[in-house]
Amino acid sequence: SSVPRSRPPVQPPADPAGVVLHVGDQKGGTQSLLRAANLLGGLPYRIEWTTFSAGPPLIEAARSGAIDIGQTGNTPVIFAAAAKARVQLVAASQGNVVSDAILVPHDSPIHTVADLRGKKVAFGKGTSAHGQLLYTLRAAGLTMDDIDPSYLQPSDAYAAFKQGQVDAWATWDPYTAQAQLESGARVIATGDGTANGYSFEVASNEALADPRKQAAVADYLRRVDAAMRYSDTHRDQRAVVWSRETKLALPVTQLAAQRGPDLPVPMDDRLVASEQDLADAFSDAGVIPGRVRFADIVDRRFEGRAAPL
Amino acid sequence: MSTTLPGAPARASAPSSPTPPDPSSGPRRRLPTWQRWISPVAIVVVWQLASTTGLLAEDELASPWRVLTAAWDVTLTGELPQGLAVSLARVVVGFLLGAVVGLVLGVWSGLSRWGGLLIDPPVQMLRTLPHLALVPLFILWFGVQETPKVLLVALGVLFPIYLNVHAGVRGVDPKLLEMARVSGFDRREVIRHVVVPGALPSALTGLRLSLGIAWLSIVVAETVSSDSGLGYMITDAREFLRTDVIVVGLVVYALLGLGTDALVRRIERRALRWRPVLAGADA
Amino acid sequence: MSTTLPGAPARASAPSSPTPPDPSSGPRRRLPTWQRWISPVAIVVVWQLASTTGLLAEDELASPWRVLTAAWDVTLTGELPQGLAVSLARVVVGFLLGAVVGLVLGVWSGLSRWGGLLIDPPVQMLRTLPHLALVPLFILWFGVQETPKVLLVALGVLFPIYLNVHAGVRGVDPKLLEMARVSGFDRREVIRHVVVPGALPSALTGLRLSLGIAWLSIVVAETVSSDSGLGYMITDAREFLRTDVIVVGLVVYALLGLGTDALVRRIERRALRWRPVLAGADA
Amino acid sequence: MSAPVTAPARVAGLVRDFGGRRVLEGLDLTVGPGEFVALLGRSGSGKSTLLRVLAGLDDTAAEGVEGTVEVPGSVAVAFQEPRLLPWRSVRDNVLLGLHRDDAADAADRALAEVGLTERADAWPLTLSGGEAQRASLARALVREPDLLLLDEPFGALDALTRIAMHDLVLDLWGRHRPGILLVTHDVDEALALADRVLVLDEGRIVADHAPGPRPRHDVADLRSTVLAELGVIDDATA
Amino acid sequence: MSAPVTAPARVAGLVRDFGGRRVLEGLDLTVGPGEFVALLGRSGSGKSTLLRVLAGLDDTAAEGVEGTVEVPGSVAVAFQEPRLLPWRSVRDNVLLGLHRDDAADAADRALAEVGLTERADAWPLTLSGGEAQRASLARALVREPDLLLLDEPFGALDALTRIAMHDLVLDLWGRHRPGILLVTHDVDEALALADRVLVLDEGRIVADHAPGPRPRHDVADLRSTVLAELGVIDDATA
Ligand SMILES: Nc1ncnc2c1ncn2[C@@H]1O[C@H](COP(=O)(O)OP(=O)(O)OP(=O)(O)O)[C@@H](O)[C@H]1O
Ligand SMILES: Nc1ncnc2c1ncn2[C@@H]1O[C@H](COP(=O)(O)OP(=O)(O)OP(=O)(O)O)[C@@H](O)[C@H]1O
Ligand SMILES: [Mg+2]
Ligand SMILES: [Mg+2]
Repeated sequence: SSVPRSRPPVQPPADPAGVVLHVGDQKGGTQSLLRAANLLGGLPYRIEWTTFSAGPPLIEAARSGAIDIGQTGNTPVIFAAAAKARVQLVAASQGNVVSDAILVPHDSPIHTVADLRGKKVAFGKGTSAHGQLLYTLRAAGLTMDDIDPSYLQPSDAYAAFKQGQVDAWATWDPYTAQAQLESGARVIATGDGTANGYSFEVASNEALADPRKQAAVADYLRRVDAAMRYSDTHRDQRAVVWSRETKLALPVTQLAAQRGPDLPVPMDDRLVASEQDLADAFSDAGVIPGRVRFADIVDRRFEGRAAPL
Repeated sequence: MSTTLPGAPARASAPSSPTPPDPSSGPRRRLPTWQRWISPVAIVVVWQLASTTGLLAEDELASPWRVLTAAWDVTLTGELPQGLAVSLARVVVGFLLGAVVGLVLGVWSGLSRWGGLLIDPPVQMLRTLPHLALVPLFILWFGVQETPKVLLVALGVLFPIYLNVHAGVRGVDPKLLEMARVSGFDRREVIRHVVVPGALPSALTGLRLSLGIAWLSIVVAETVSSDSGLGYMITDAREFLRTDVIVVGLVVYALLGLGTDALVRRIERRALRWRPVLAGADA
Repeated sequence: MSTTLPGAPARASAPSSPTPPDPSSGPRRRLPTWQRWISPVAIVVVWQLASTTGLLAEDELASPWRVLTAAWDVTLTGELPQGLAVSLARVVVGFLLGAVVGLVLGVWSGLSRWGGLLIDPPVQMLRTLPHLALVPLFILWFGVQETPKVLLVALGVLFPIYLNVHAGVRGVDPKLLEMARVSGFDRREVIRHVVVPGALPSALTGLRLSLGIAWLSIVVAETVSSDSGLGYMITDAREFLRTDVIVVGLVVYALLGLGTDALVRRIERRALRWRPVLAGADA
Repeated sequence: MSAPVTAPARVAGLVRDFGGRRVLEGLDLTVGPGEFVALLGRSGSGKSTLLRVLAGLDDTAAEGVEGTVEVPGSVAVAFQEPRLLPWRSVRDNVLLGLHRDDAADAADRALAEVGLTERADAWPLTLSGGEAQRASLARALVREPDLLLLDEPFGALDALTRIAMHDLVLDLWGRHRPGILLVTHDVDEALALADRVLVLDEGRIVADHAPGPRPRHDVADLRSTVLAELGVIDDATA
Repeated sequence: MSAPVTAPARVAGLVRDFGGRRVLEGLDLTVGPGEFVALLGRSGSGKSTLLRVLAGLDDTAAEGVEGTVEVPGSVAVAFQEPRLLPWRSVRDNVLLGLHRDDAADAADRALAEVGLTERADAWPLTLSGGEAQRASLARALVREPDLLLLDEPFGALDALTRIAMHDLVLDLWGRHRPGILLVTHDVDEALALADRVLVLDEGRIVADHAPGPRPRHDVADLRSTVLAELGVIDDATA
């Protein structure tokens, strides 16, 4: 593989003109964000979008150089670090943590996190909900061993949740909003005070090794920054676009959008520590083998260059 | 002692043009029958009845009517027709690739002892590899564009074709192979006139299976970075819990299954028309 | 004019016990050959060489040696042996269910005209339904315990068995069916002695395919709320980007494929021992 | 077995049409109770076609078949090709479908009679042409039917074996008195064995001879007549 | 075609063993250039087995086969069963594998000669037994080989058709002078057609007769001799 193993050095400034930037995206993700903010015009390079269903396959693609950059949540990047994937985290953003919720059916006898003891809880293994559940349980003095985990991806989990096959479901928006609105699900805990709500831009080492692509990445990051801020101030518009792209009912996306979008944050020590803590929690839970040094894949060099447009 | 057969006309009158055989096997040959529609229609009717009477809750399975509406929606948005077109292109390319490779390998390993000894074991090993597990490796090796998708389809198609062709070739009547040998058939003629027609019924079963599997594979293949295609439409609907759209996808697949079947039946009817319809066949 | 045949001994000496046939078809019958190991071993050797020479980067495909180490790890943790055991149980139950249903439907629709007309179309429709899309519906209908998993396996197994049995039954020599009819065979005897053996080669191909598909289905099935099983091990490894464990899974699958194949070959050798080994067969 | 008072086979006005090709055109034939009928006819004249209809394999309900066919009793057929189940031993081929208490014994006896004891456990595909034909004959004879249809059952046999098989058929006939319809190309055979010798031509029975009481020593004239009906000028008389 | 100076078939010490069952035990046989040899023998005596070896279908390299087999020229075979490709028309069955410029014409001519012009476009499975046999014969004859192996090619034919086929074989033989090995059960046929009449028994050639120059009118004695060798007491002389 031509993908460099270690972090490529900072390249001399170059002209990104003519470069094709392969960007990985998820449905209703960055592309729609940029389009809504009208920031896709006048690019000196060309963007080729590739859509992924989730974070892990996006990282799979990034580490083989199949894509240059793409956004993913706070948990898949930990596995990327554990797998020593040839990628760098070049930017971070933080969203509301209210939507990272643990849900129960409206008529459930469960009211507090402590009530979850011995109960069947659905969540996707290795998703951000997994991490959030780890935290929430820990805060309530419980561990994973105290509950009966049912590993289900969101779609399957929702089906099982509606049929009463599981007692609780740890998930995120727009699923939280959908479950709340469609089946009256009750929130017994949110990520407030526990989850960190980070998302990361994951860049392939291969892209960073190319001066012109590096320049394109820098420019792209600037635009994403701006788009997030725009979407924060245009939440209704965001909900409409979101609904159109995911075919979720408008009220669902409106509820999700009102909780606030992701906003850029610096990758400071607090962020690294928080992620390291999450990684350790996964290590402790035996989900990943050994210890992970999260800082190894954090590449802060683009933050200075990602000045606002 | 010199006698002429009544049935043997003068030599000159023997037609020498190689016209296709049109044997008088009679008008008993079966046509596509409307009766084949009885059970599909019955299923839809029962389904609709169960839905209207509430026996089948709407959130367990959307009613045919609601599925029809959803189908209309995704048709209007262009999602379904475009998805079909995109997937079709991938399926066709992948299918051709896999079918050709499967056919060649199957004939080869079926015909020659060493071919069988060398080709068969790795194929038997590879054929159980799960697509879902191959996806990450395929991304690593072939990126995220069309190549891995087409290859996944090809891989899915290859094995049923291979296995059925191989078995068909092995099952070719050895008496006919012997006849071909002593009648001066060259290798090409043996394959074309003895092996291929002899293996055809089995190969057609392989074709049936593999056409089905081609469409199944595309669902997995389109989880690799795509934003269009029938498979994508289904995974996407699944992601966002649109049960009705999932069912639309399933119905489209069922129709594709029926279409495939009709196609293969056609080929079958043409290719096997030498089989006389005997009374015993319908015991 | 009354003559006795030299070959016909006195009546009394005719053995009347129905001993199994042991025909003198000669010692040419092929035994399991070591040659079948040539290509699998060659593949592993080339793979290891490509890895050691660096031609194949370690993170594109782990070397056989590293895969072995990873396999040892997951064996020590119990993940692999337990996973295999759990999956095996699911596969066996699902396989039996699917195979029996497929067999019965295949024989039925192959033998009777109405059976074919009524059974065949819905089966042709259902067989193209993608497992991945069925998962949410199966959860709705059958929950998240063992039932949906076993049913997904059964569904995967059903169709290759059905299609191959159906085709095999349809391909049974009608002359033999006629013979059975005029020789007083009852329906059970016709099925047992004419239809089943006649359809067997094709059915065995179906068996091969379906055993493979059973293992493929378990990967999808075990995405439904499971925390053990071979399929789970693979999806889990994928989730955590553990390429080496994925490859361990793939290798286990390949071995399962070889094992399955060896099993079916055994059955085949026994069941088809009436086929004389003729010279023409190895052209 | 029904009492042999009704004719085991009666056919009237039988027409068999293969998509425009008329093979049988209003054929009439009765095989009386216990009667041994030989059927001669040119290759392709429709002998096997007639036997198929009598065996109930071509239904008069089916397209292309017309006429009256009455076969009230049980039937056994030795087809023109042996039609052995390749996956069952020779013995099983004789045995299967035989629902009698002494089926196994009867099968072994029949195999001994056709000289196949030694090959009883062989797979049919390893038999020689004549051996297969004898196995098929044994299968038909052991069934002791009301109507026995034999389609060139001795065609692949050498002179000696053929004589032994003649004896076998005559023996069975003497014991059970089935109606027998024997298709053969050997005029001598027909004249030696049968009560009546029929010639099928152009879709109809065109000649019906009774060779007279047995043992028959002088049938030379009749032989010439039949050969002439088959289109051959007999050297011996010519 | 090779010049007919070397024997088209020579076999010495041929042993054929089917897993312990010895069918041929040191058989010697030479078919001279342009020689017409008839082979008689009881059912199961190994005639077809011998033909298979001569046709190169049972390699002497294979297990169970021993001895010297020399067949230098081209061979054509009419097997005991017709072995027609069921998925090709009758014409194609004669035609395929025939690599000659006038192959199509030759095939049609051959079909006309065996009386199958009318059925040339039919599927083989719709042929009558005798028609299929004639198609198979036409396929062998049209190849004009150096060695022609005919395994009971007239067994399913009526007297008239049989005579016509005799003429056909003699005609081809006269024109191209192949070596011919004809397996038959009909002693008269063997005596009428062949230069030499052989009897195969217990795995060896036990008798070798030359009926003398043609046309042959009085072969009655030889006929009785051969029949006796086959185990039959001839009625005519007895
Ligand atoms: N593959 C085989 N395995 C075992 N025995 C065999 C095999 N082929 C032939 N035989 C036996 O060898 C003997 C000779 O067979 P062959 O076919 O040569 O007889 P044949 O002289 O042609 O007889 P027929 O006149 O009946 O055709 C027979 O007893 C037959 O059963
Ligand atoms: N299924 C069919 N379709 C078309 N033609 C057929 C079919 N079956 C038989 N025939 C034709 O009908 C005619 C009579 O066939 P049949 O088998 O009855 O002849 P046969 O008298 O038994 O001849 P043989 O002595 O050669 O066996 C033949 O010309 C044959 O080609
Ligand atoms: Mg006939
Ligand atoms: Mg023979």
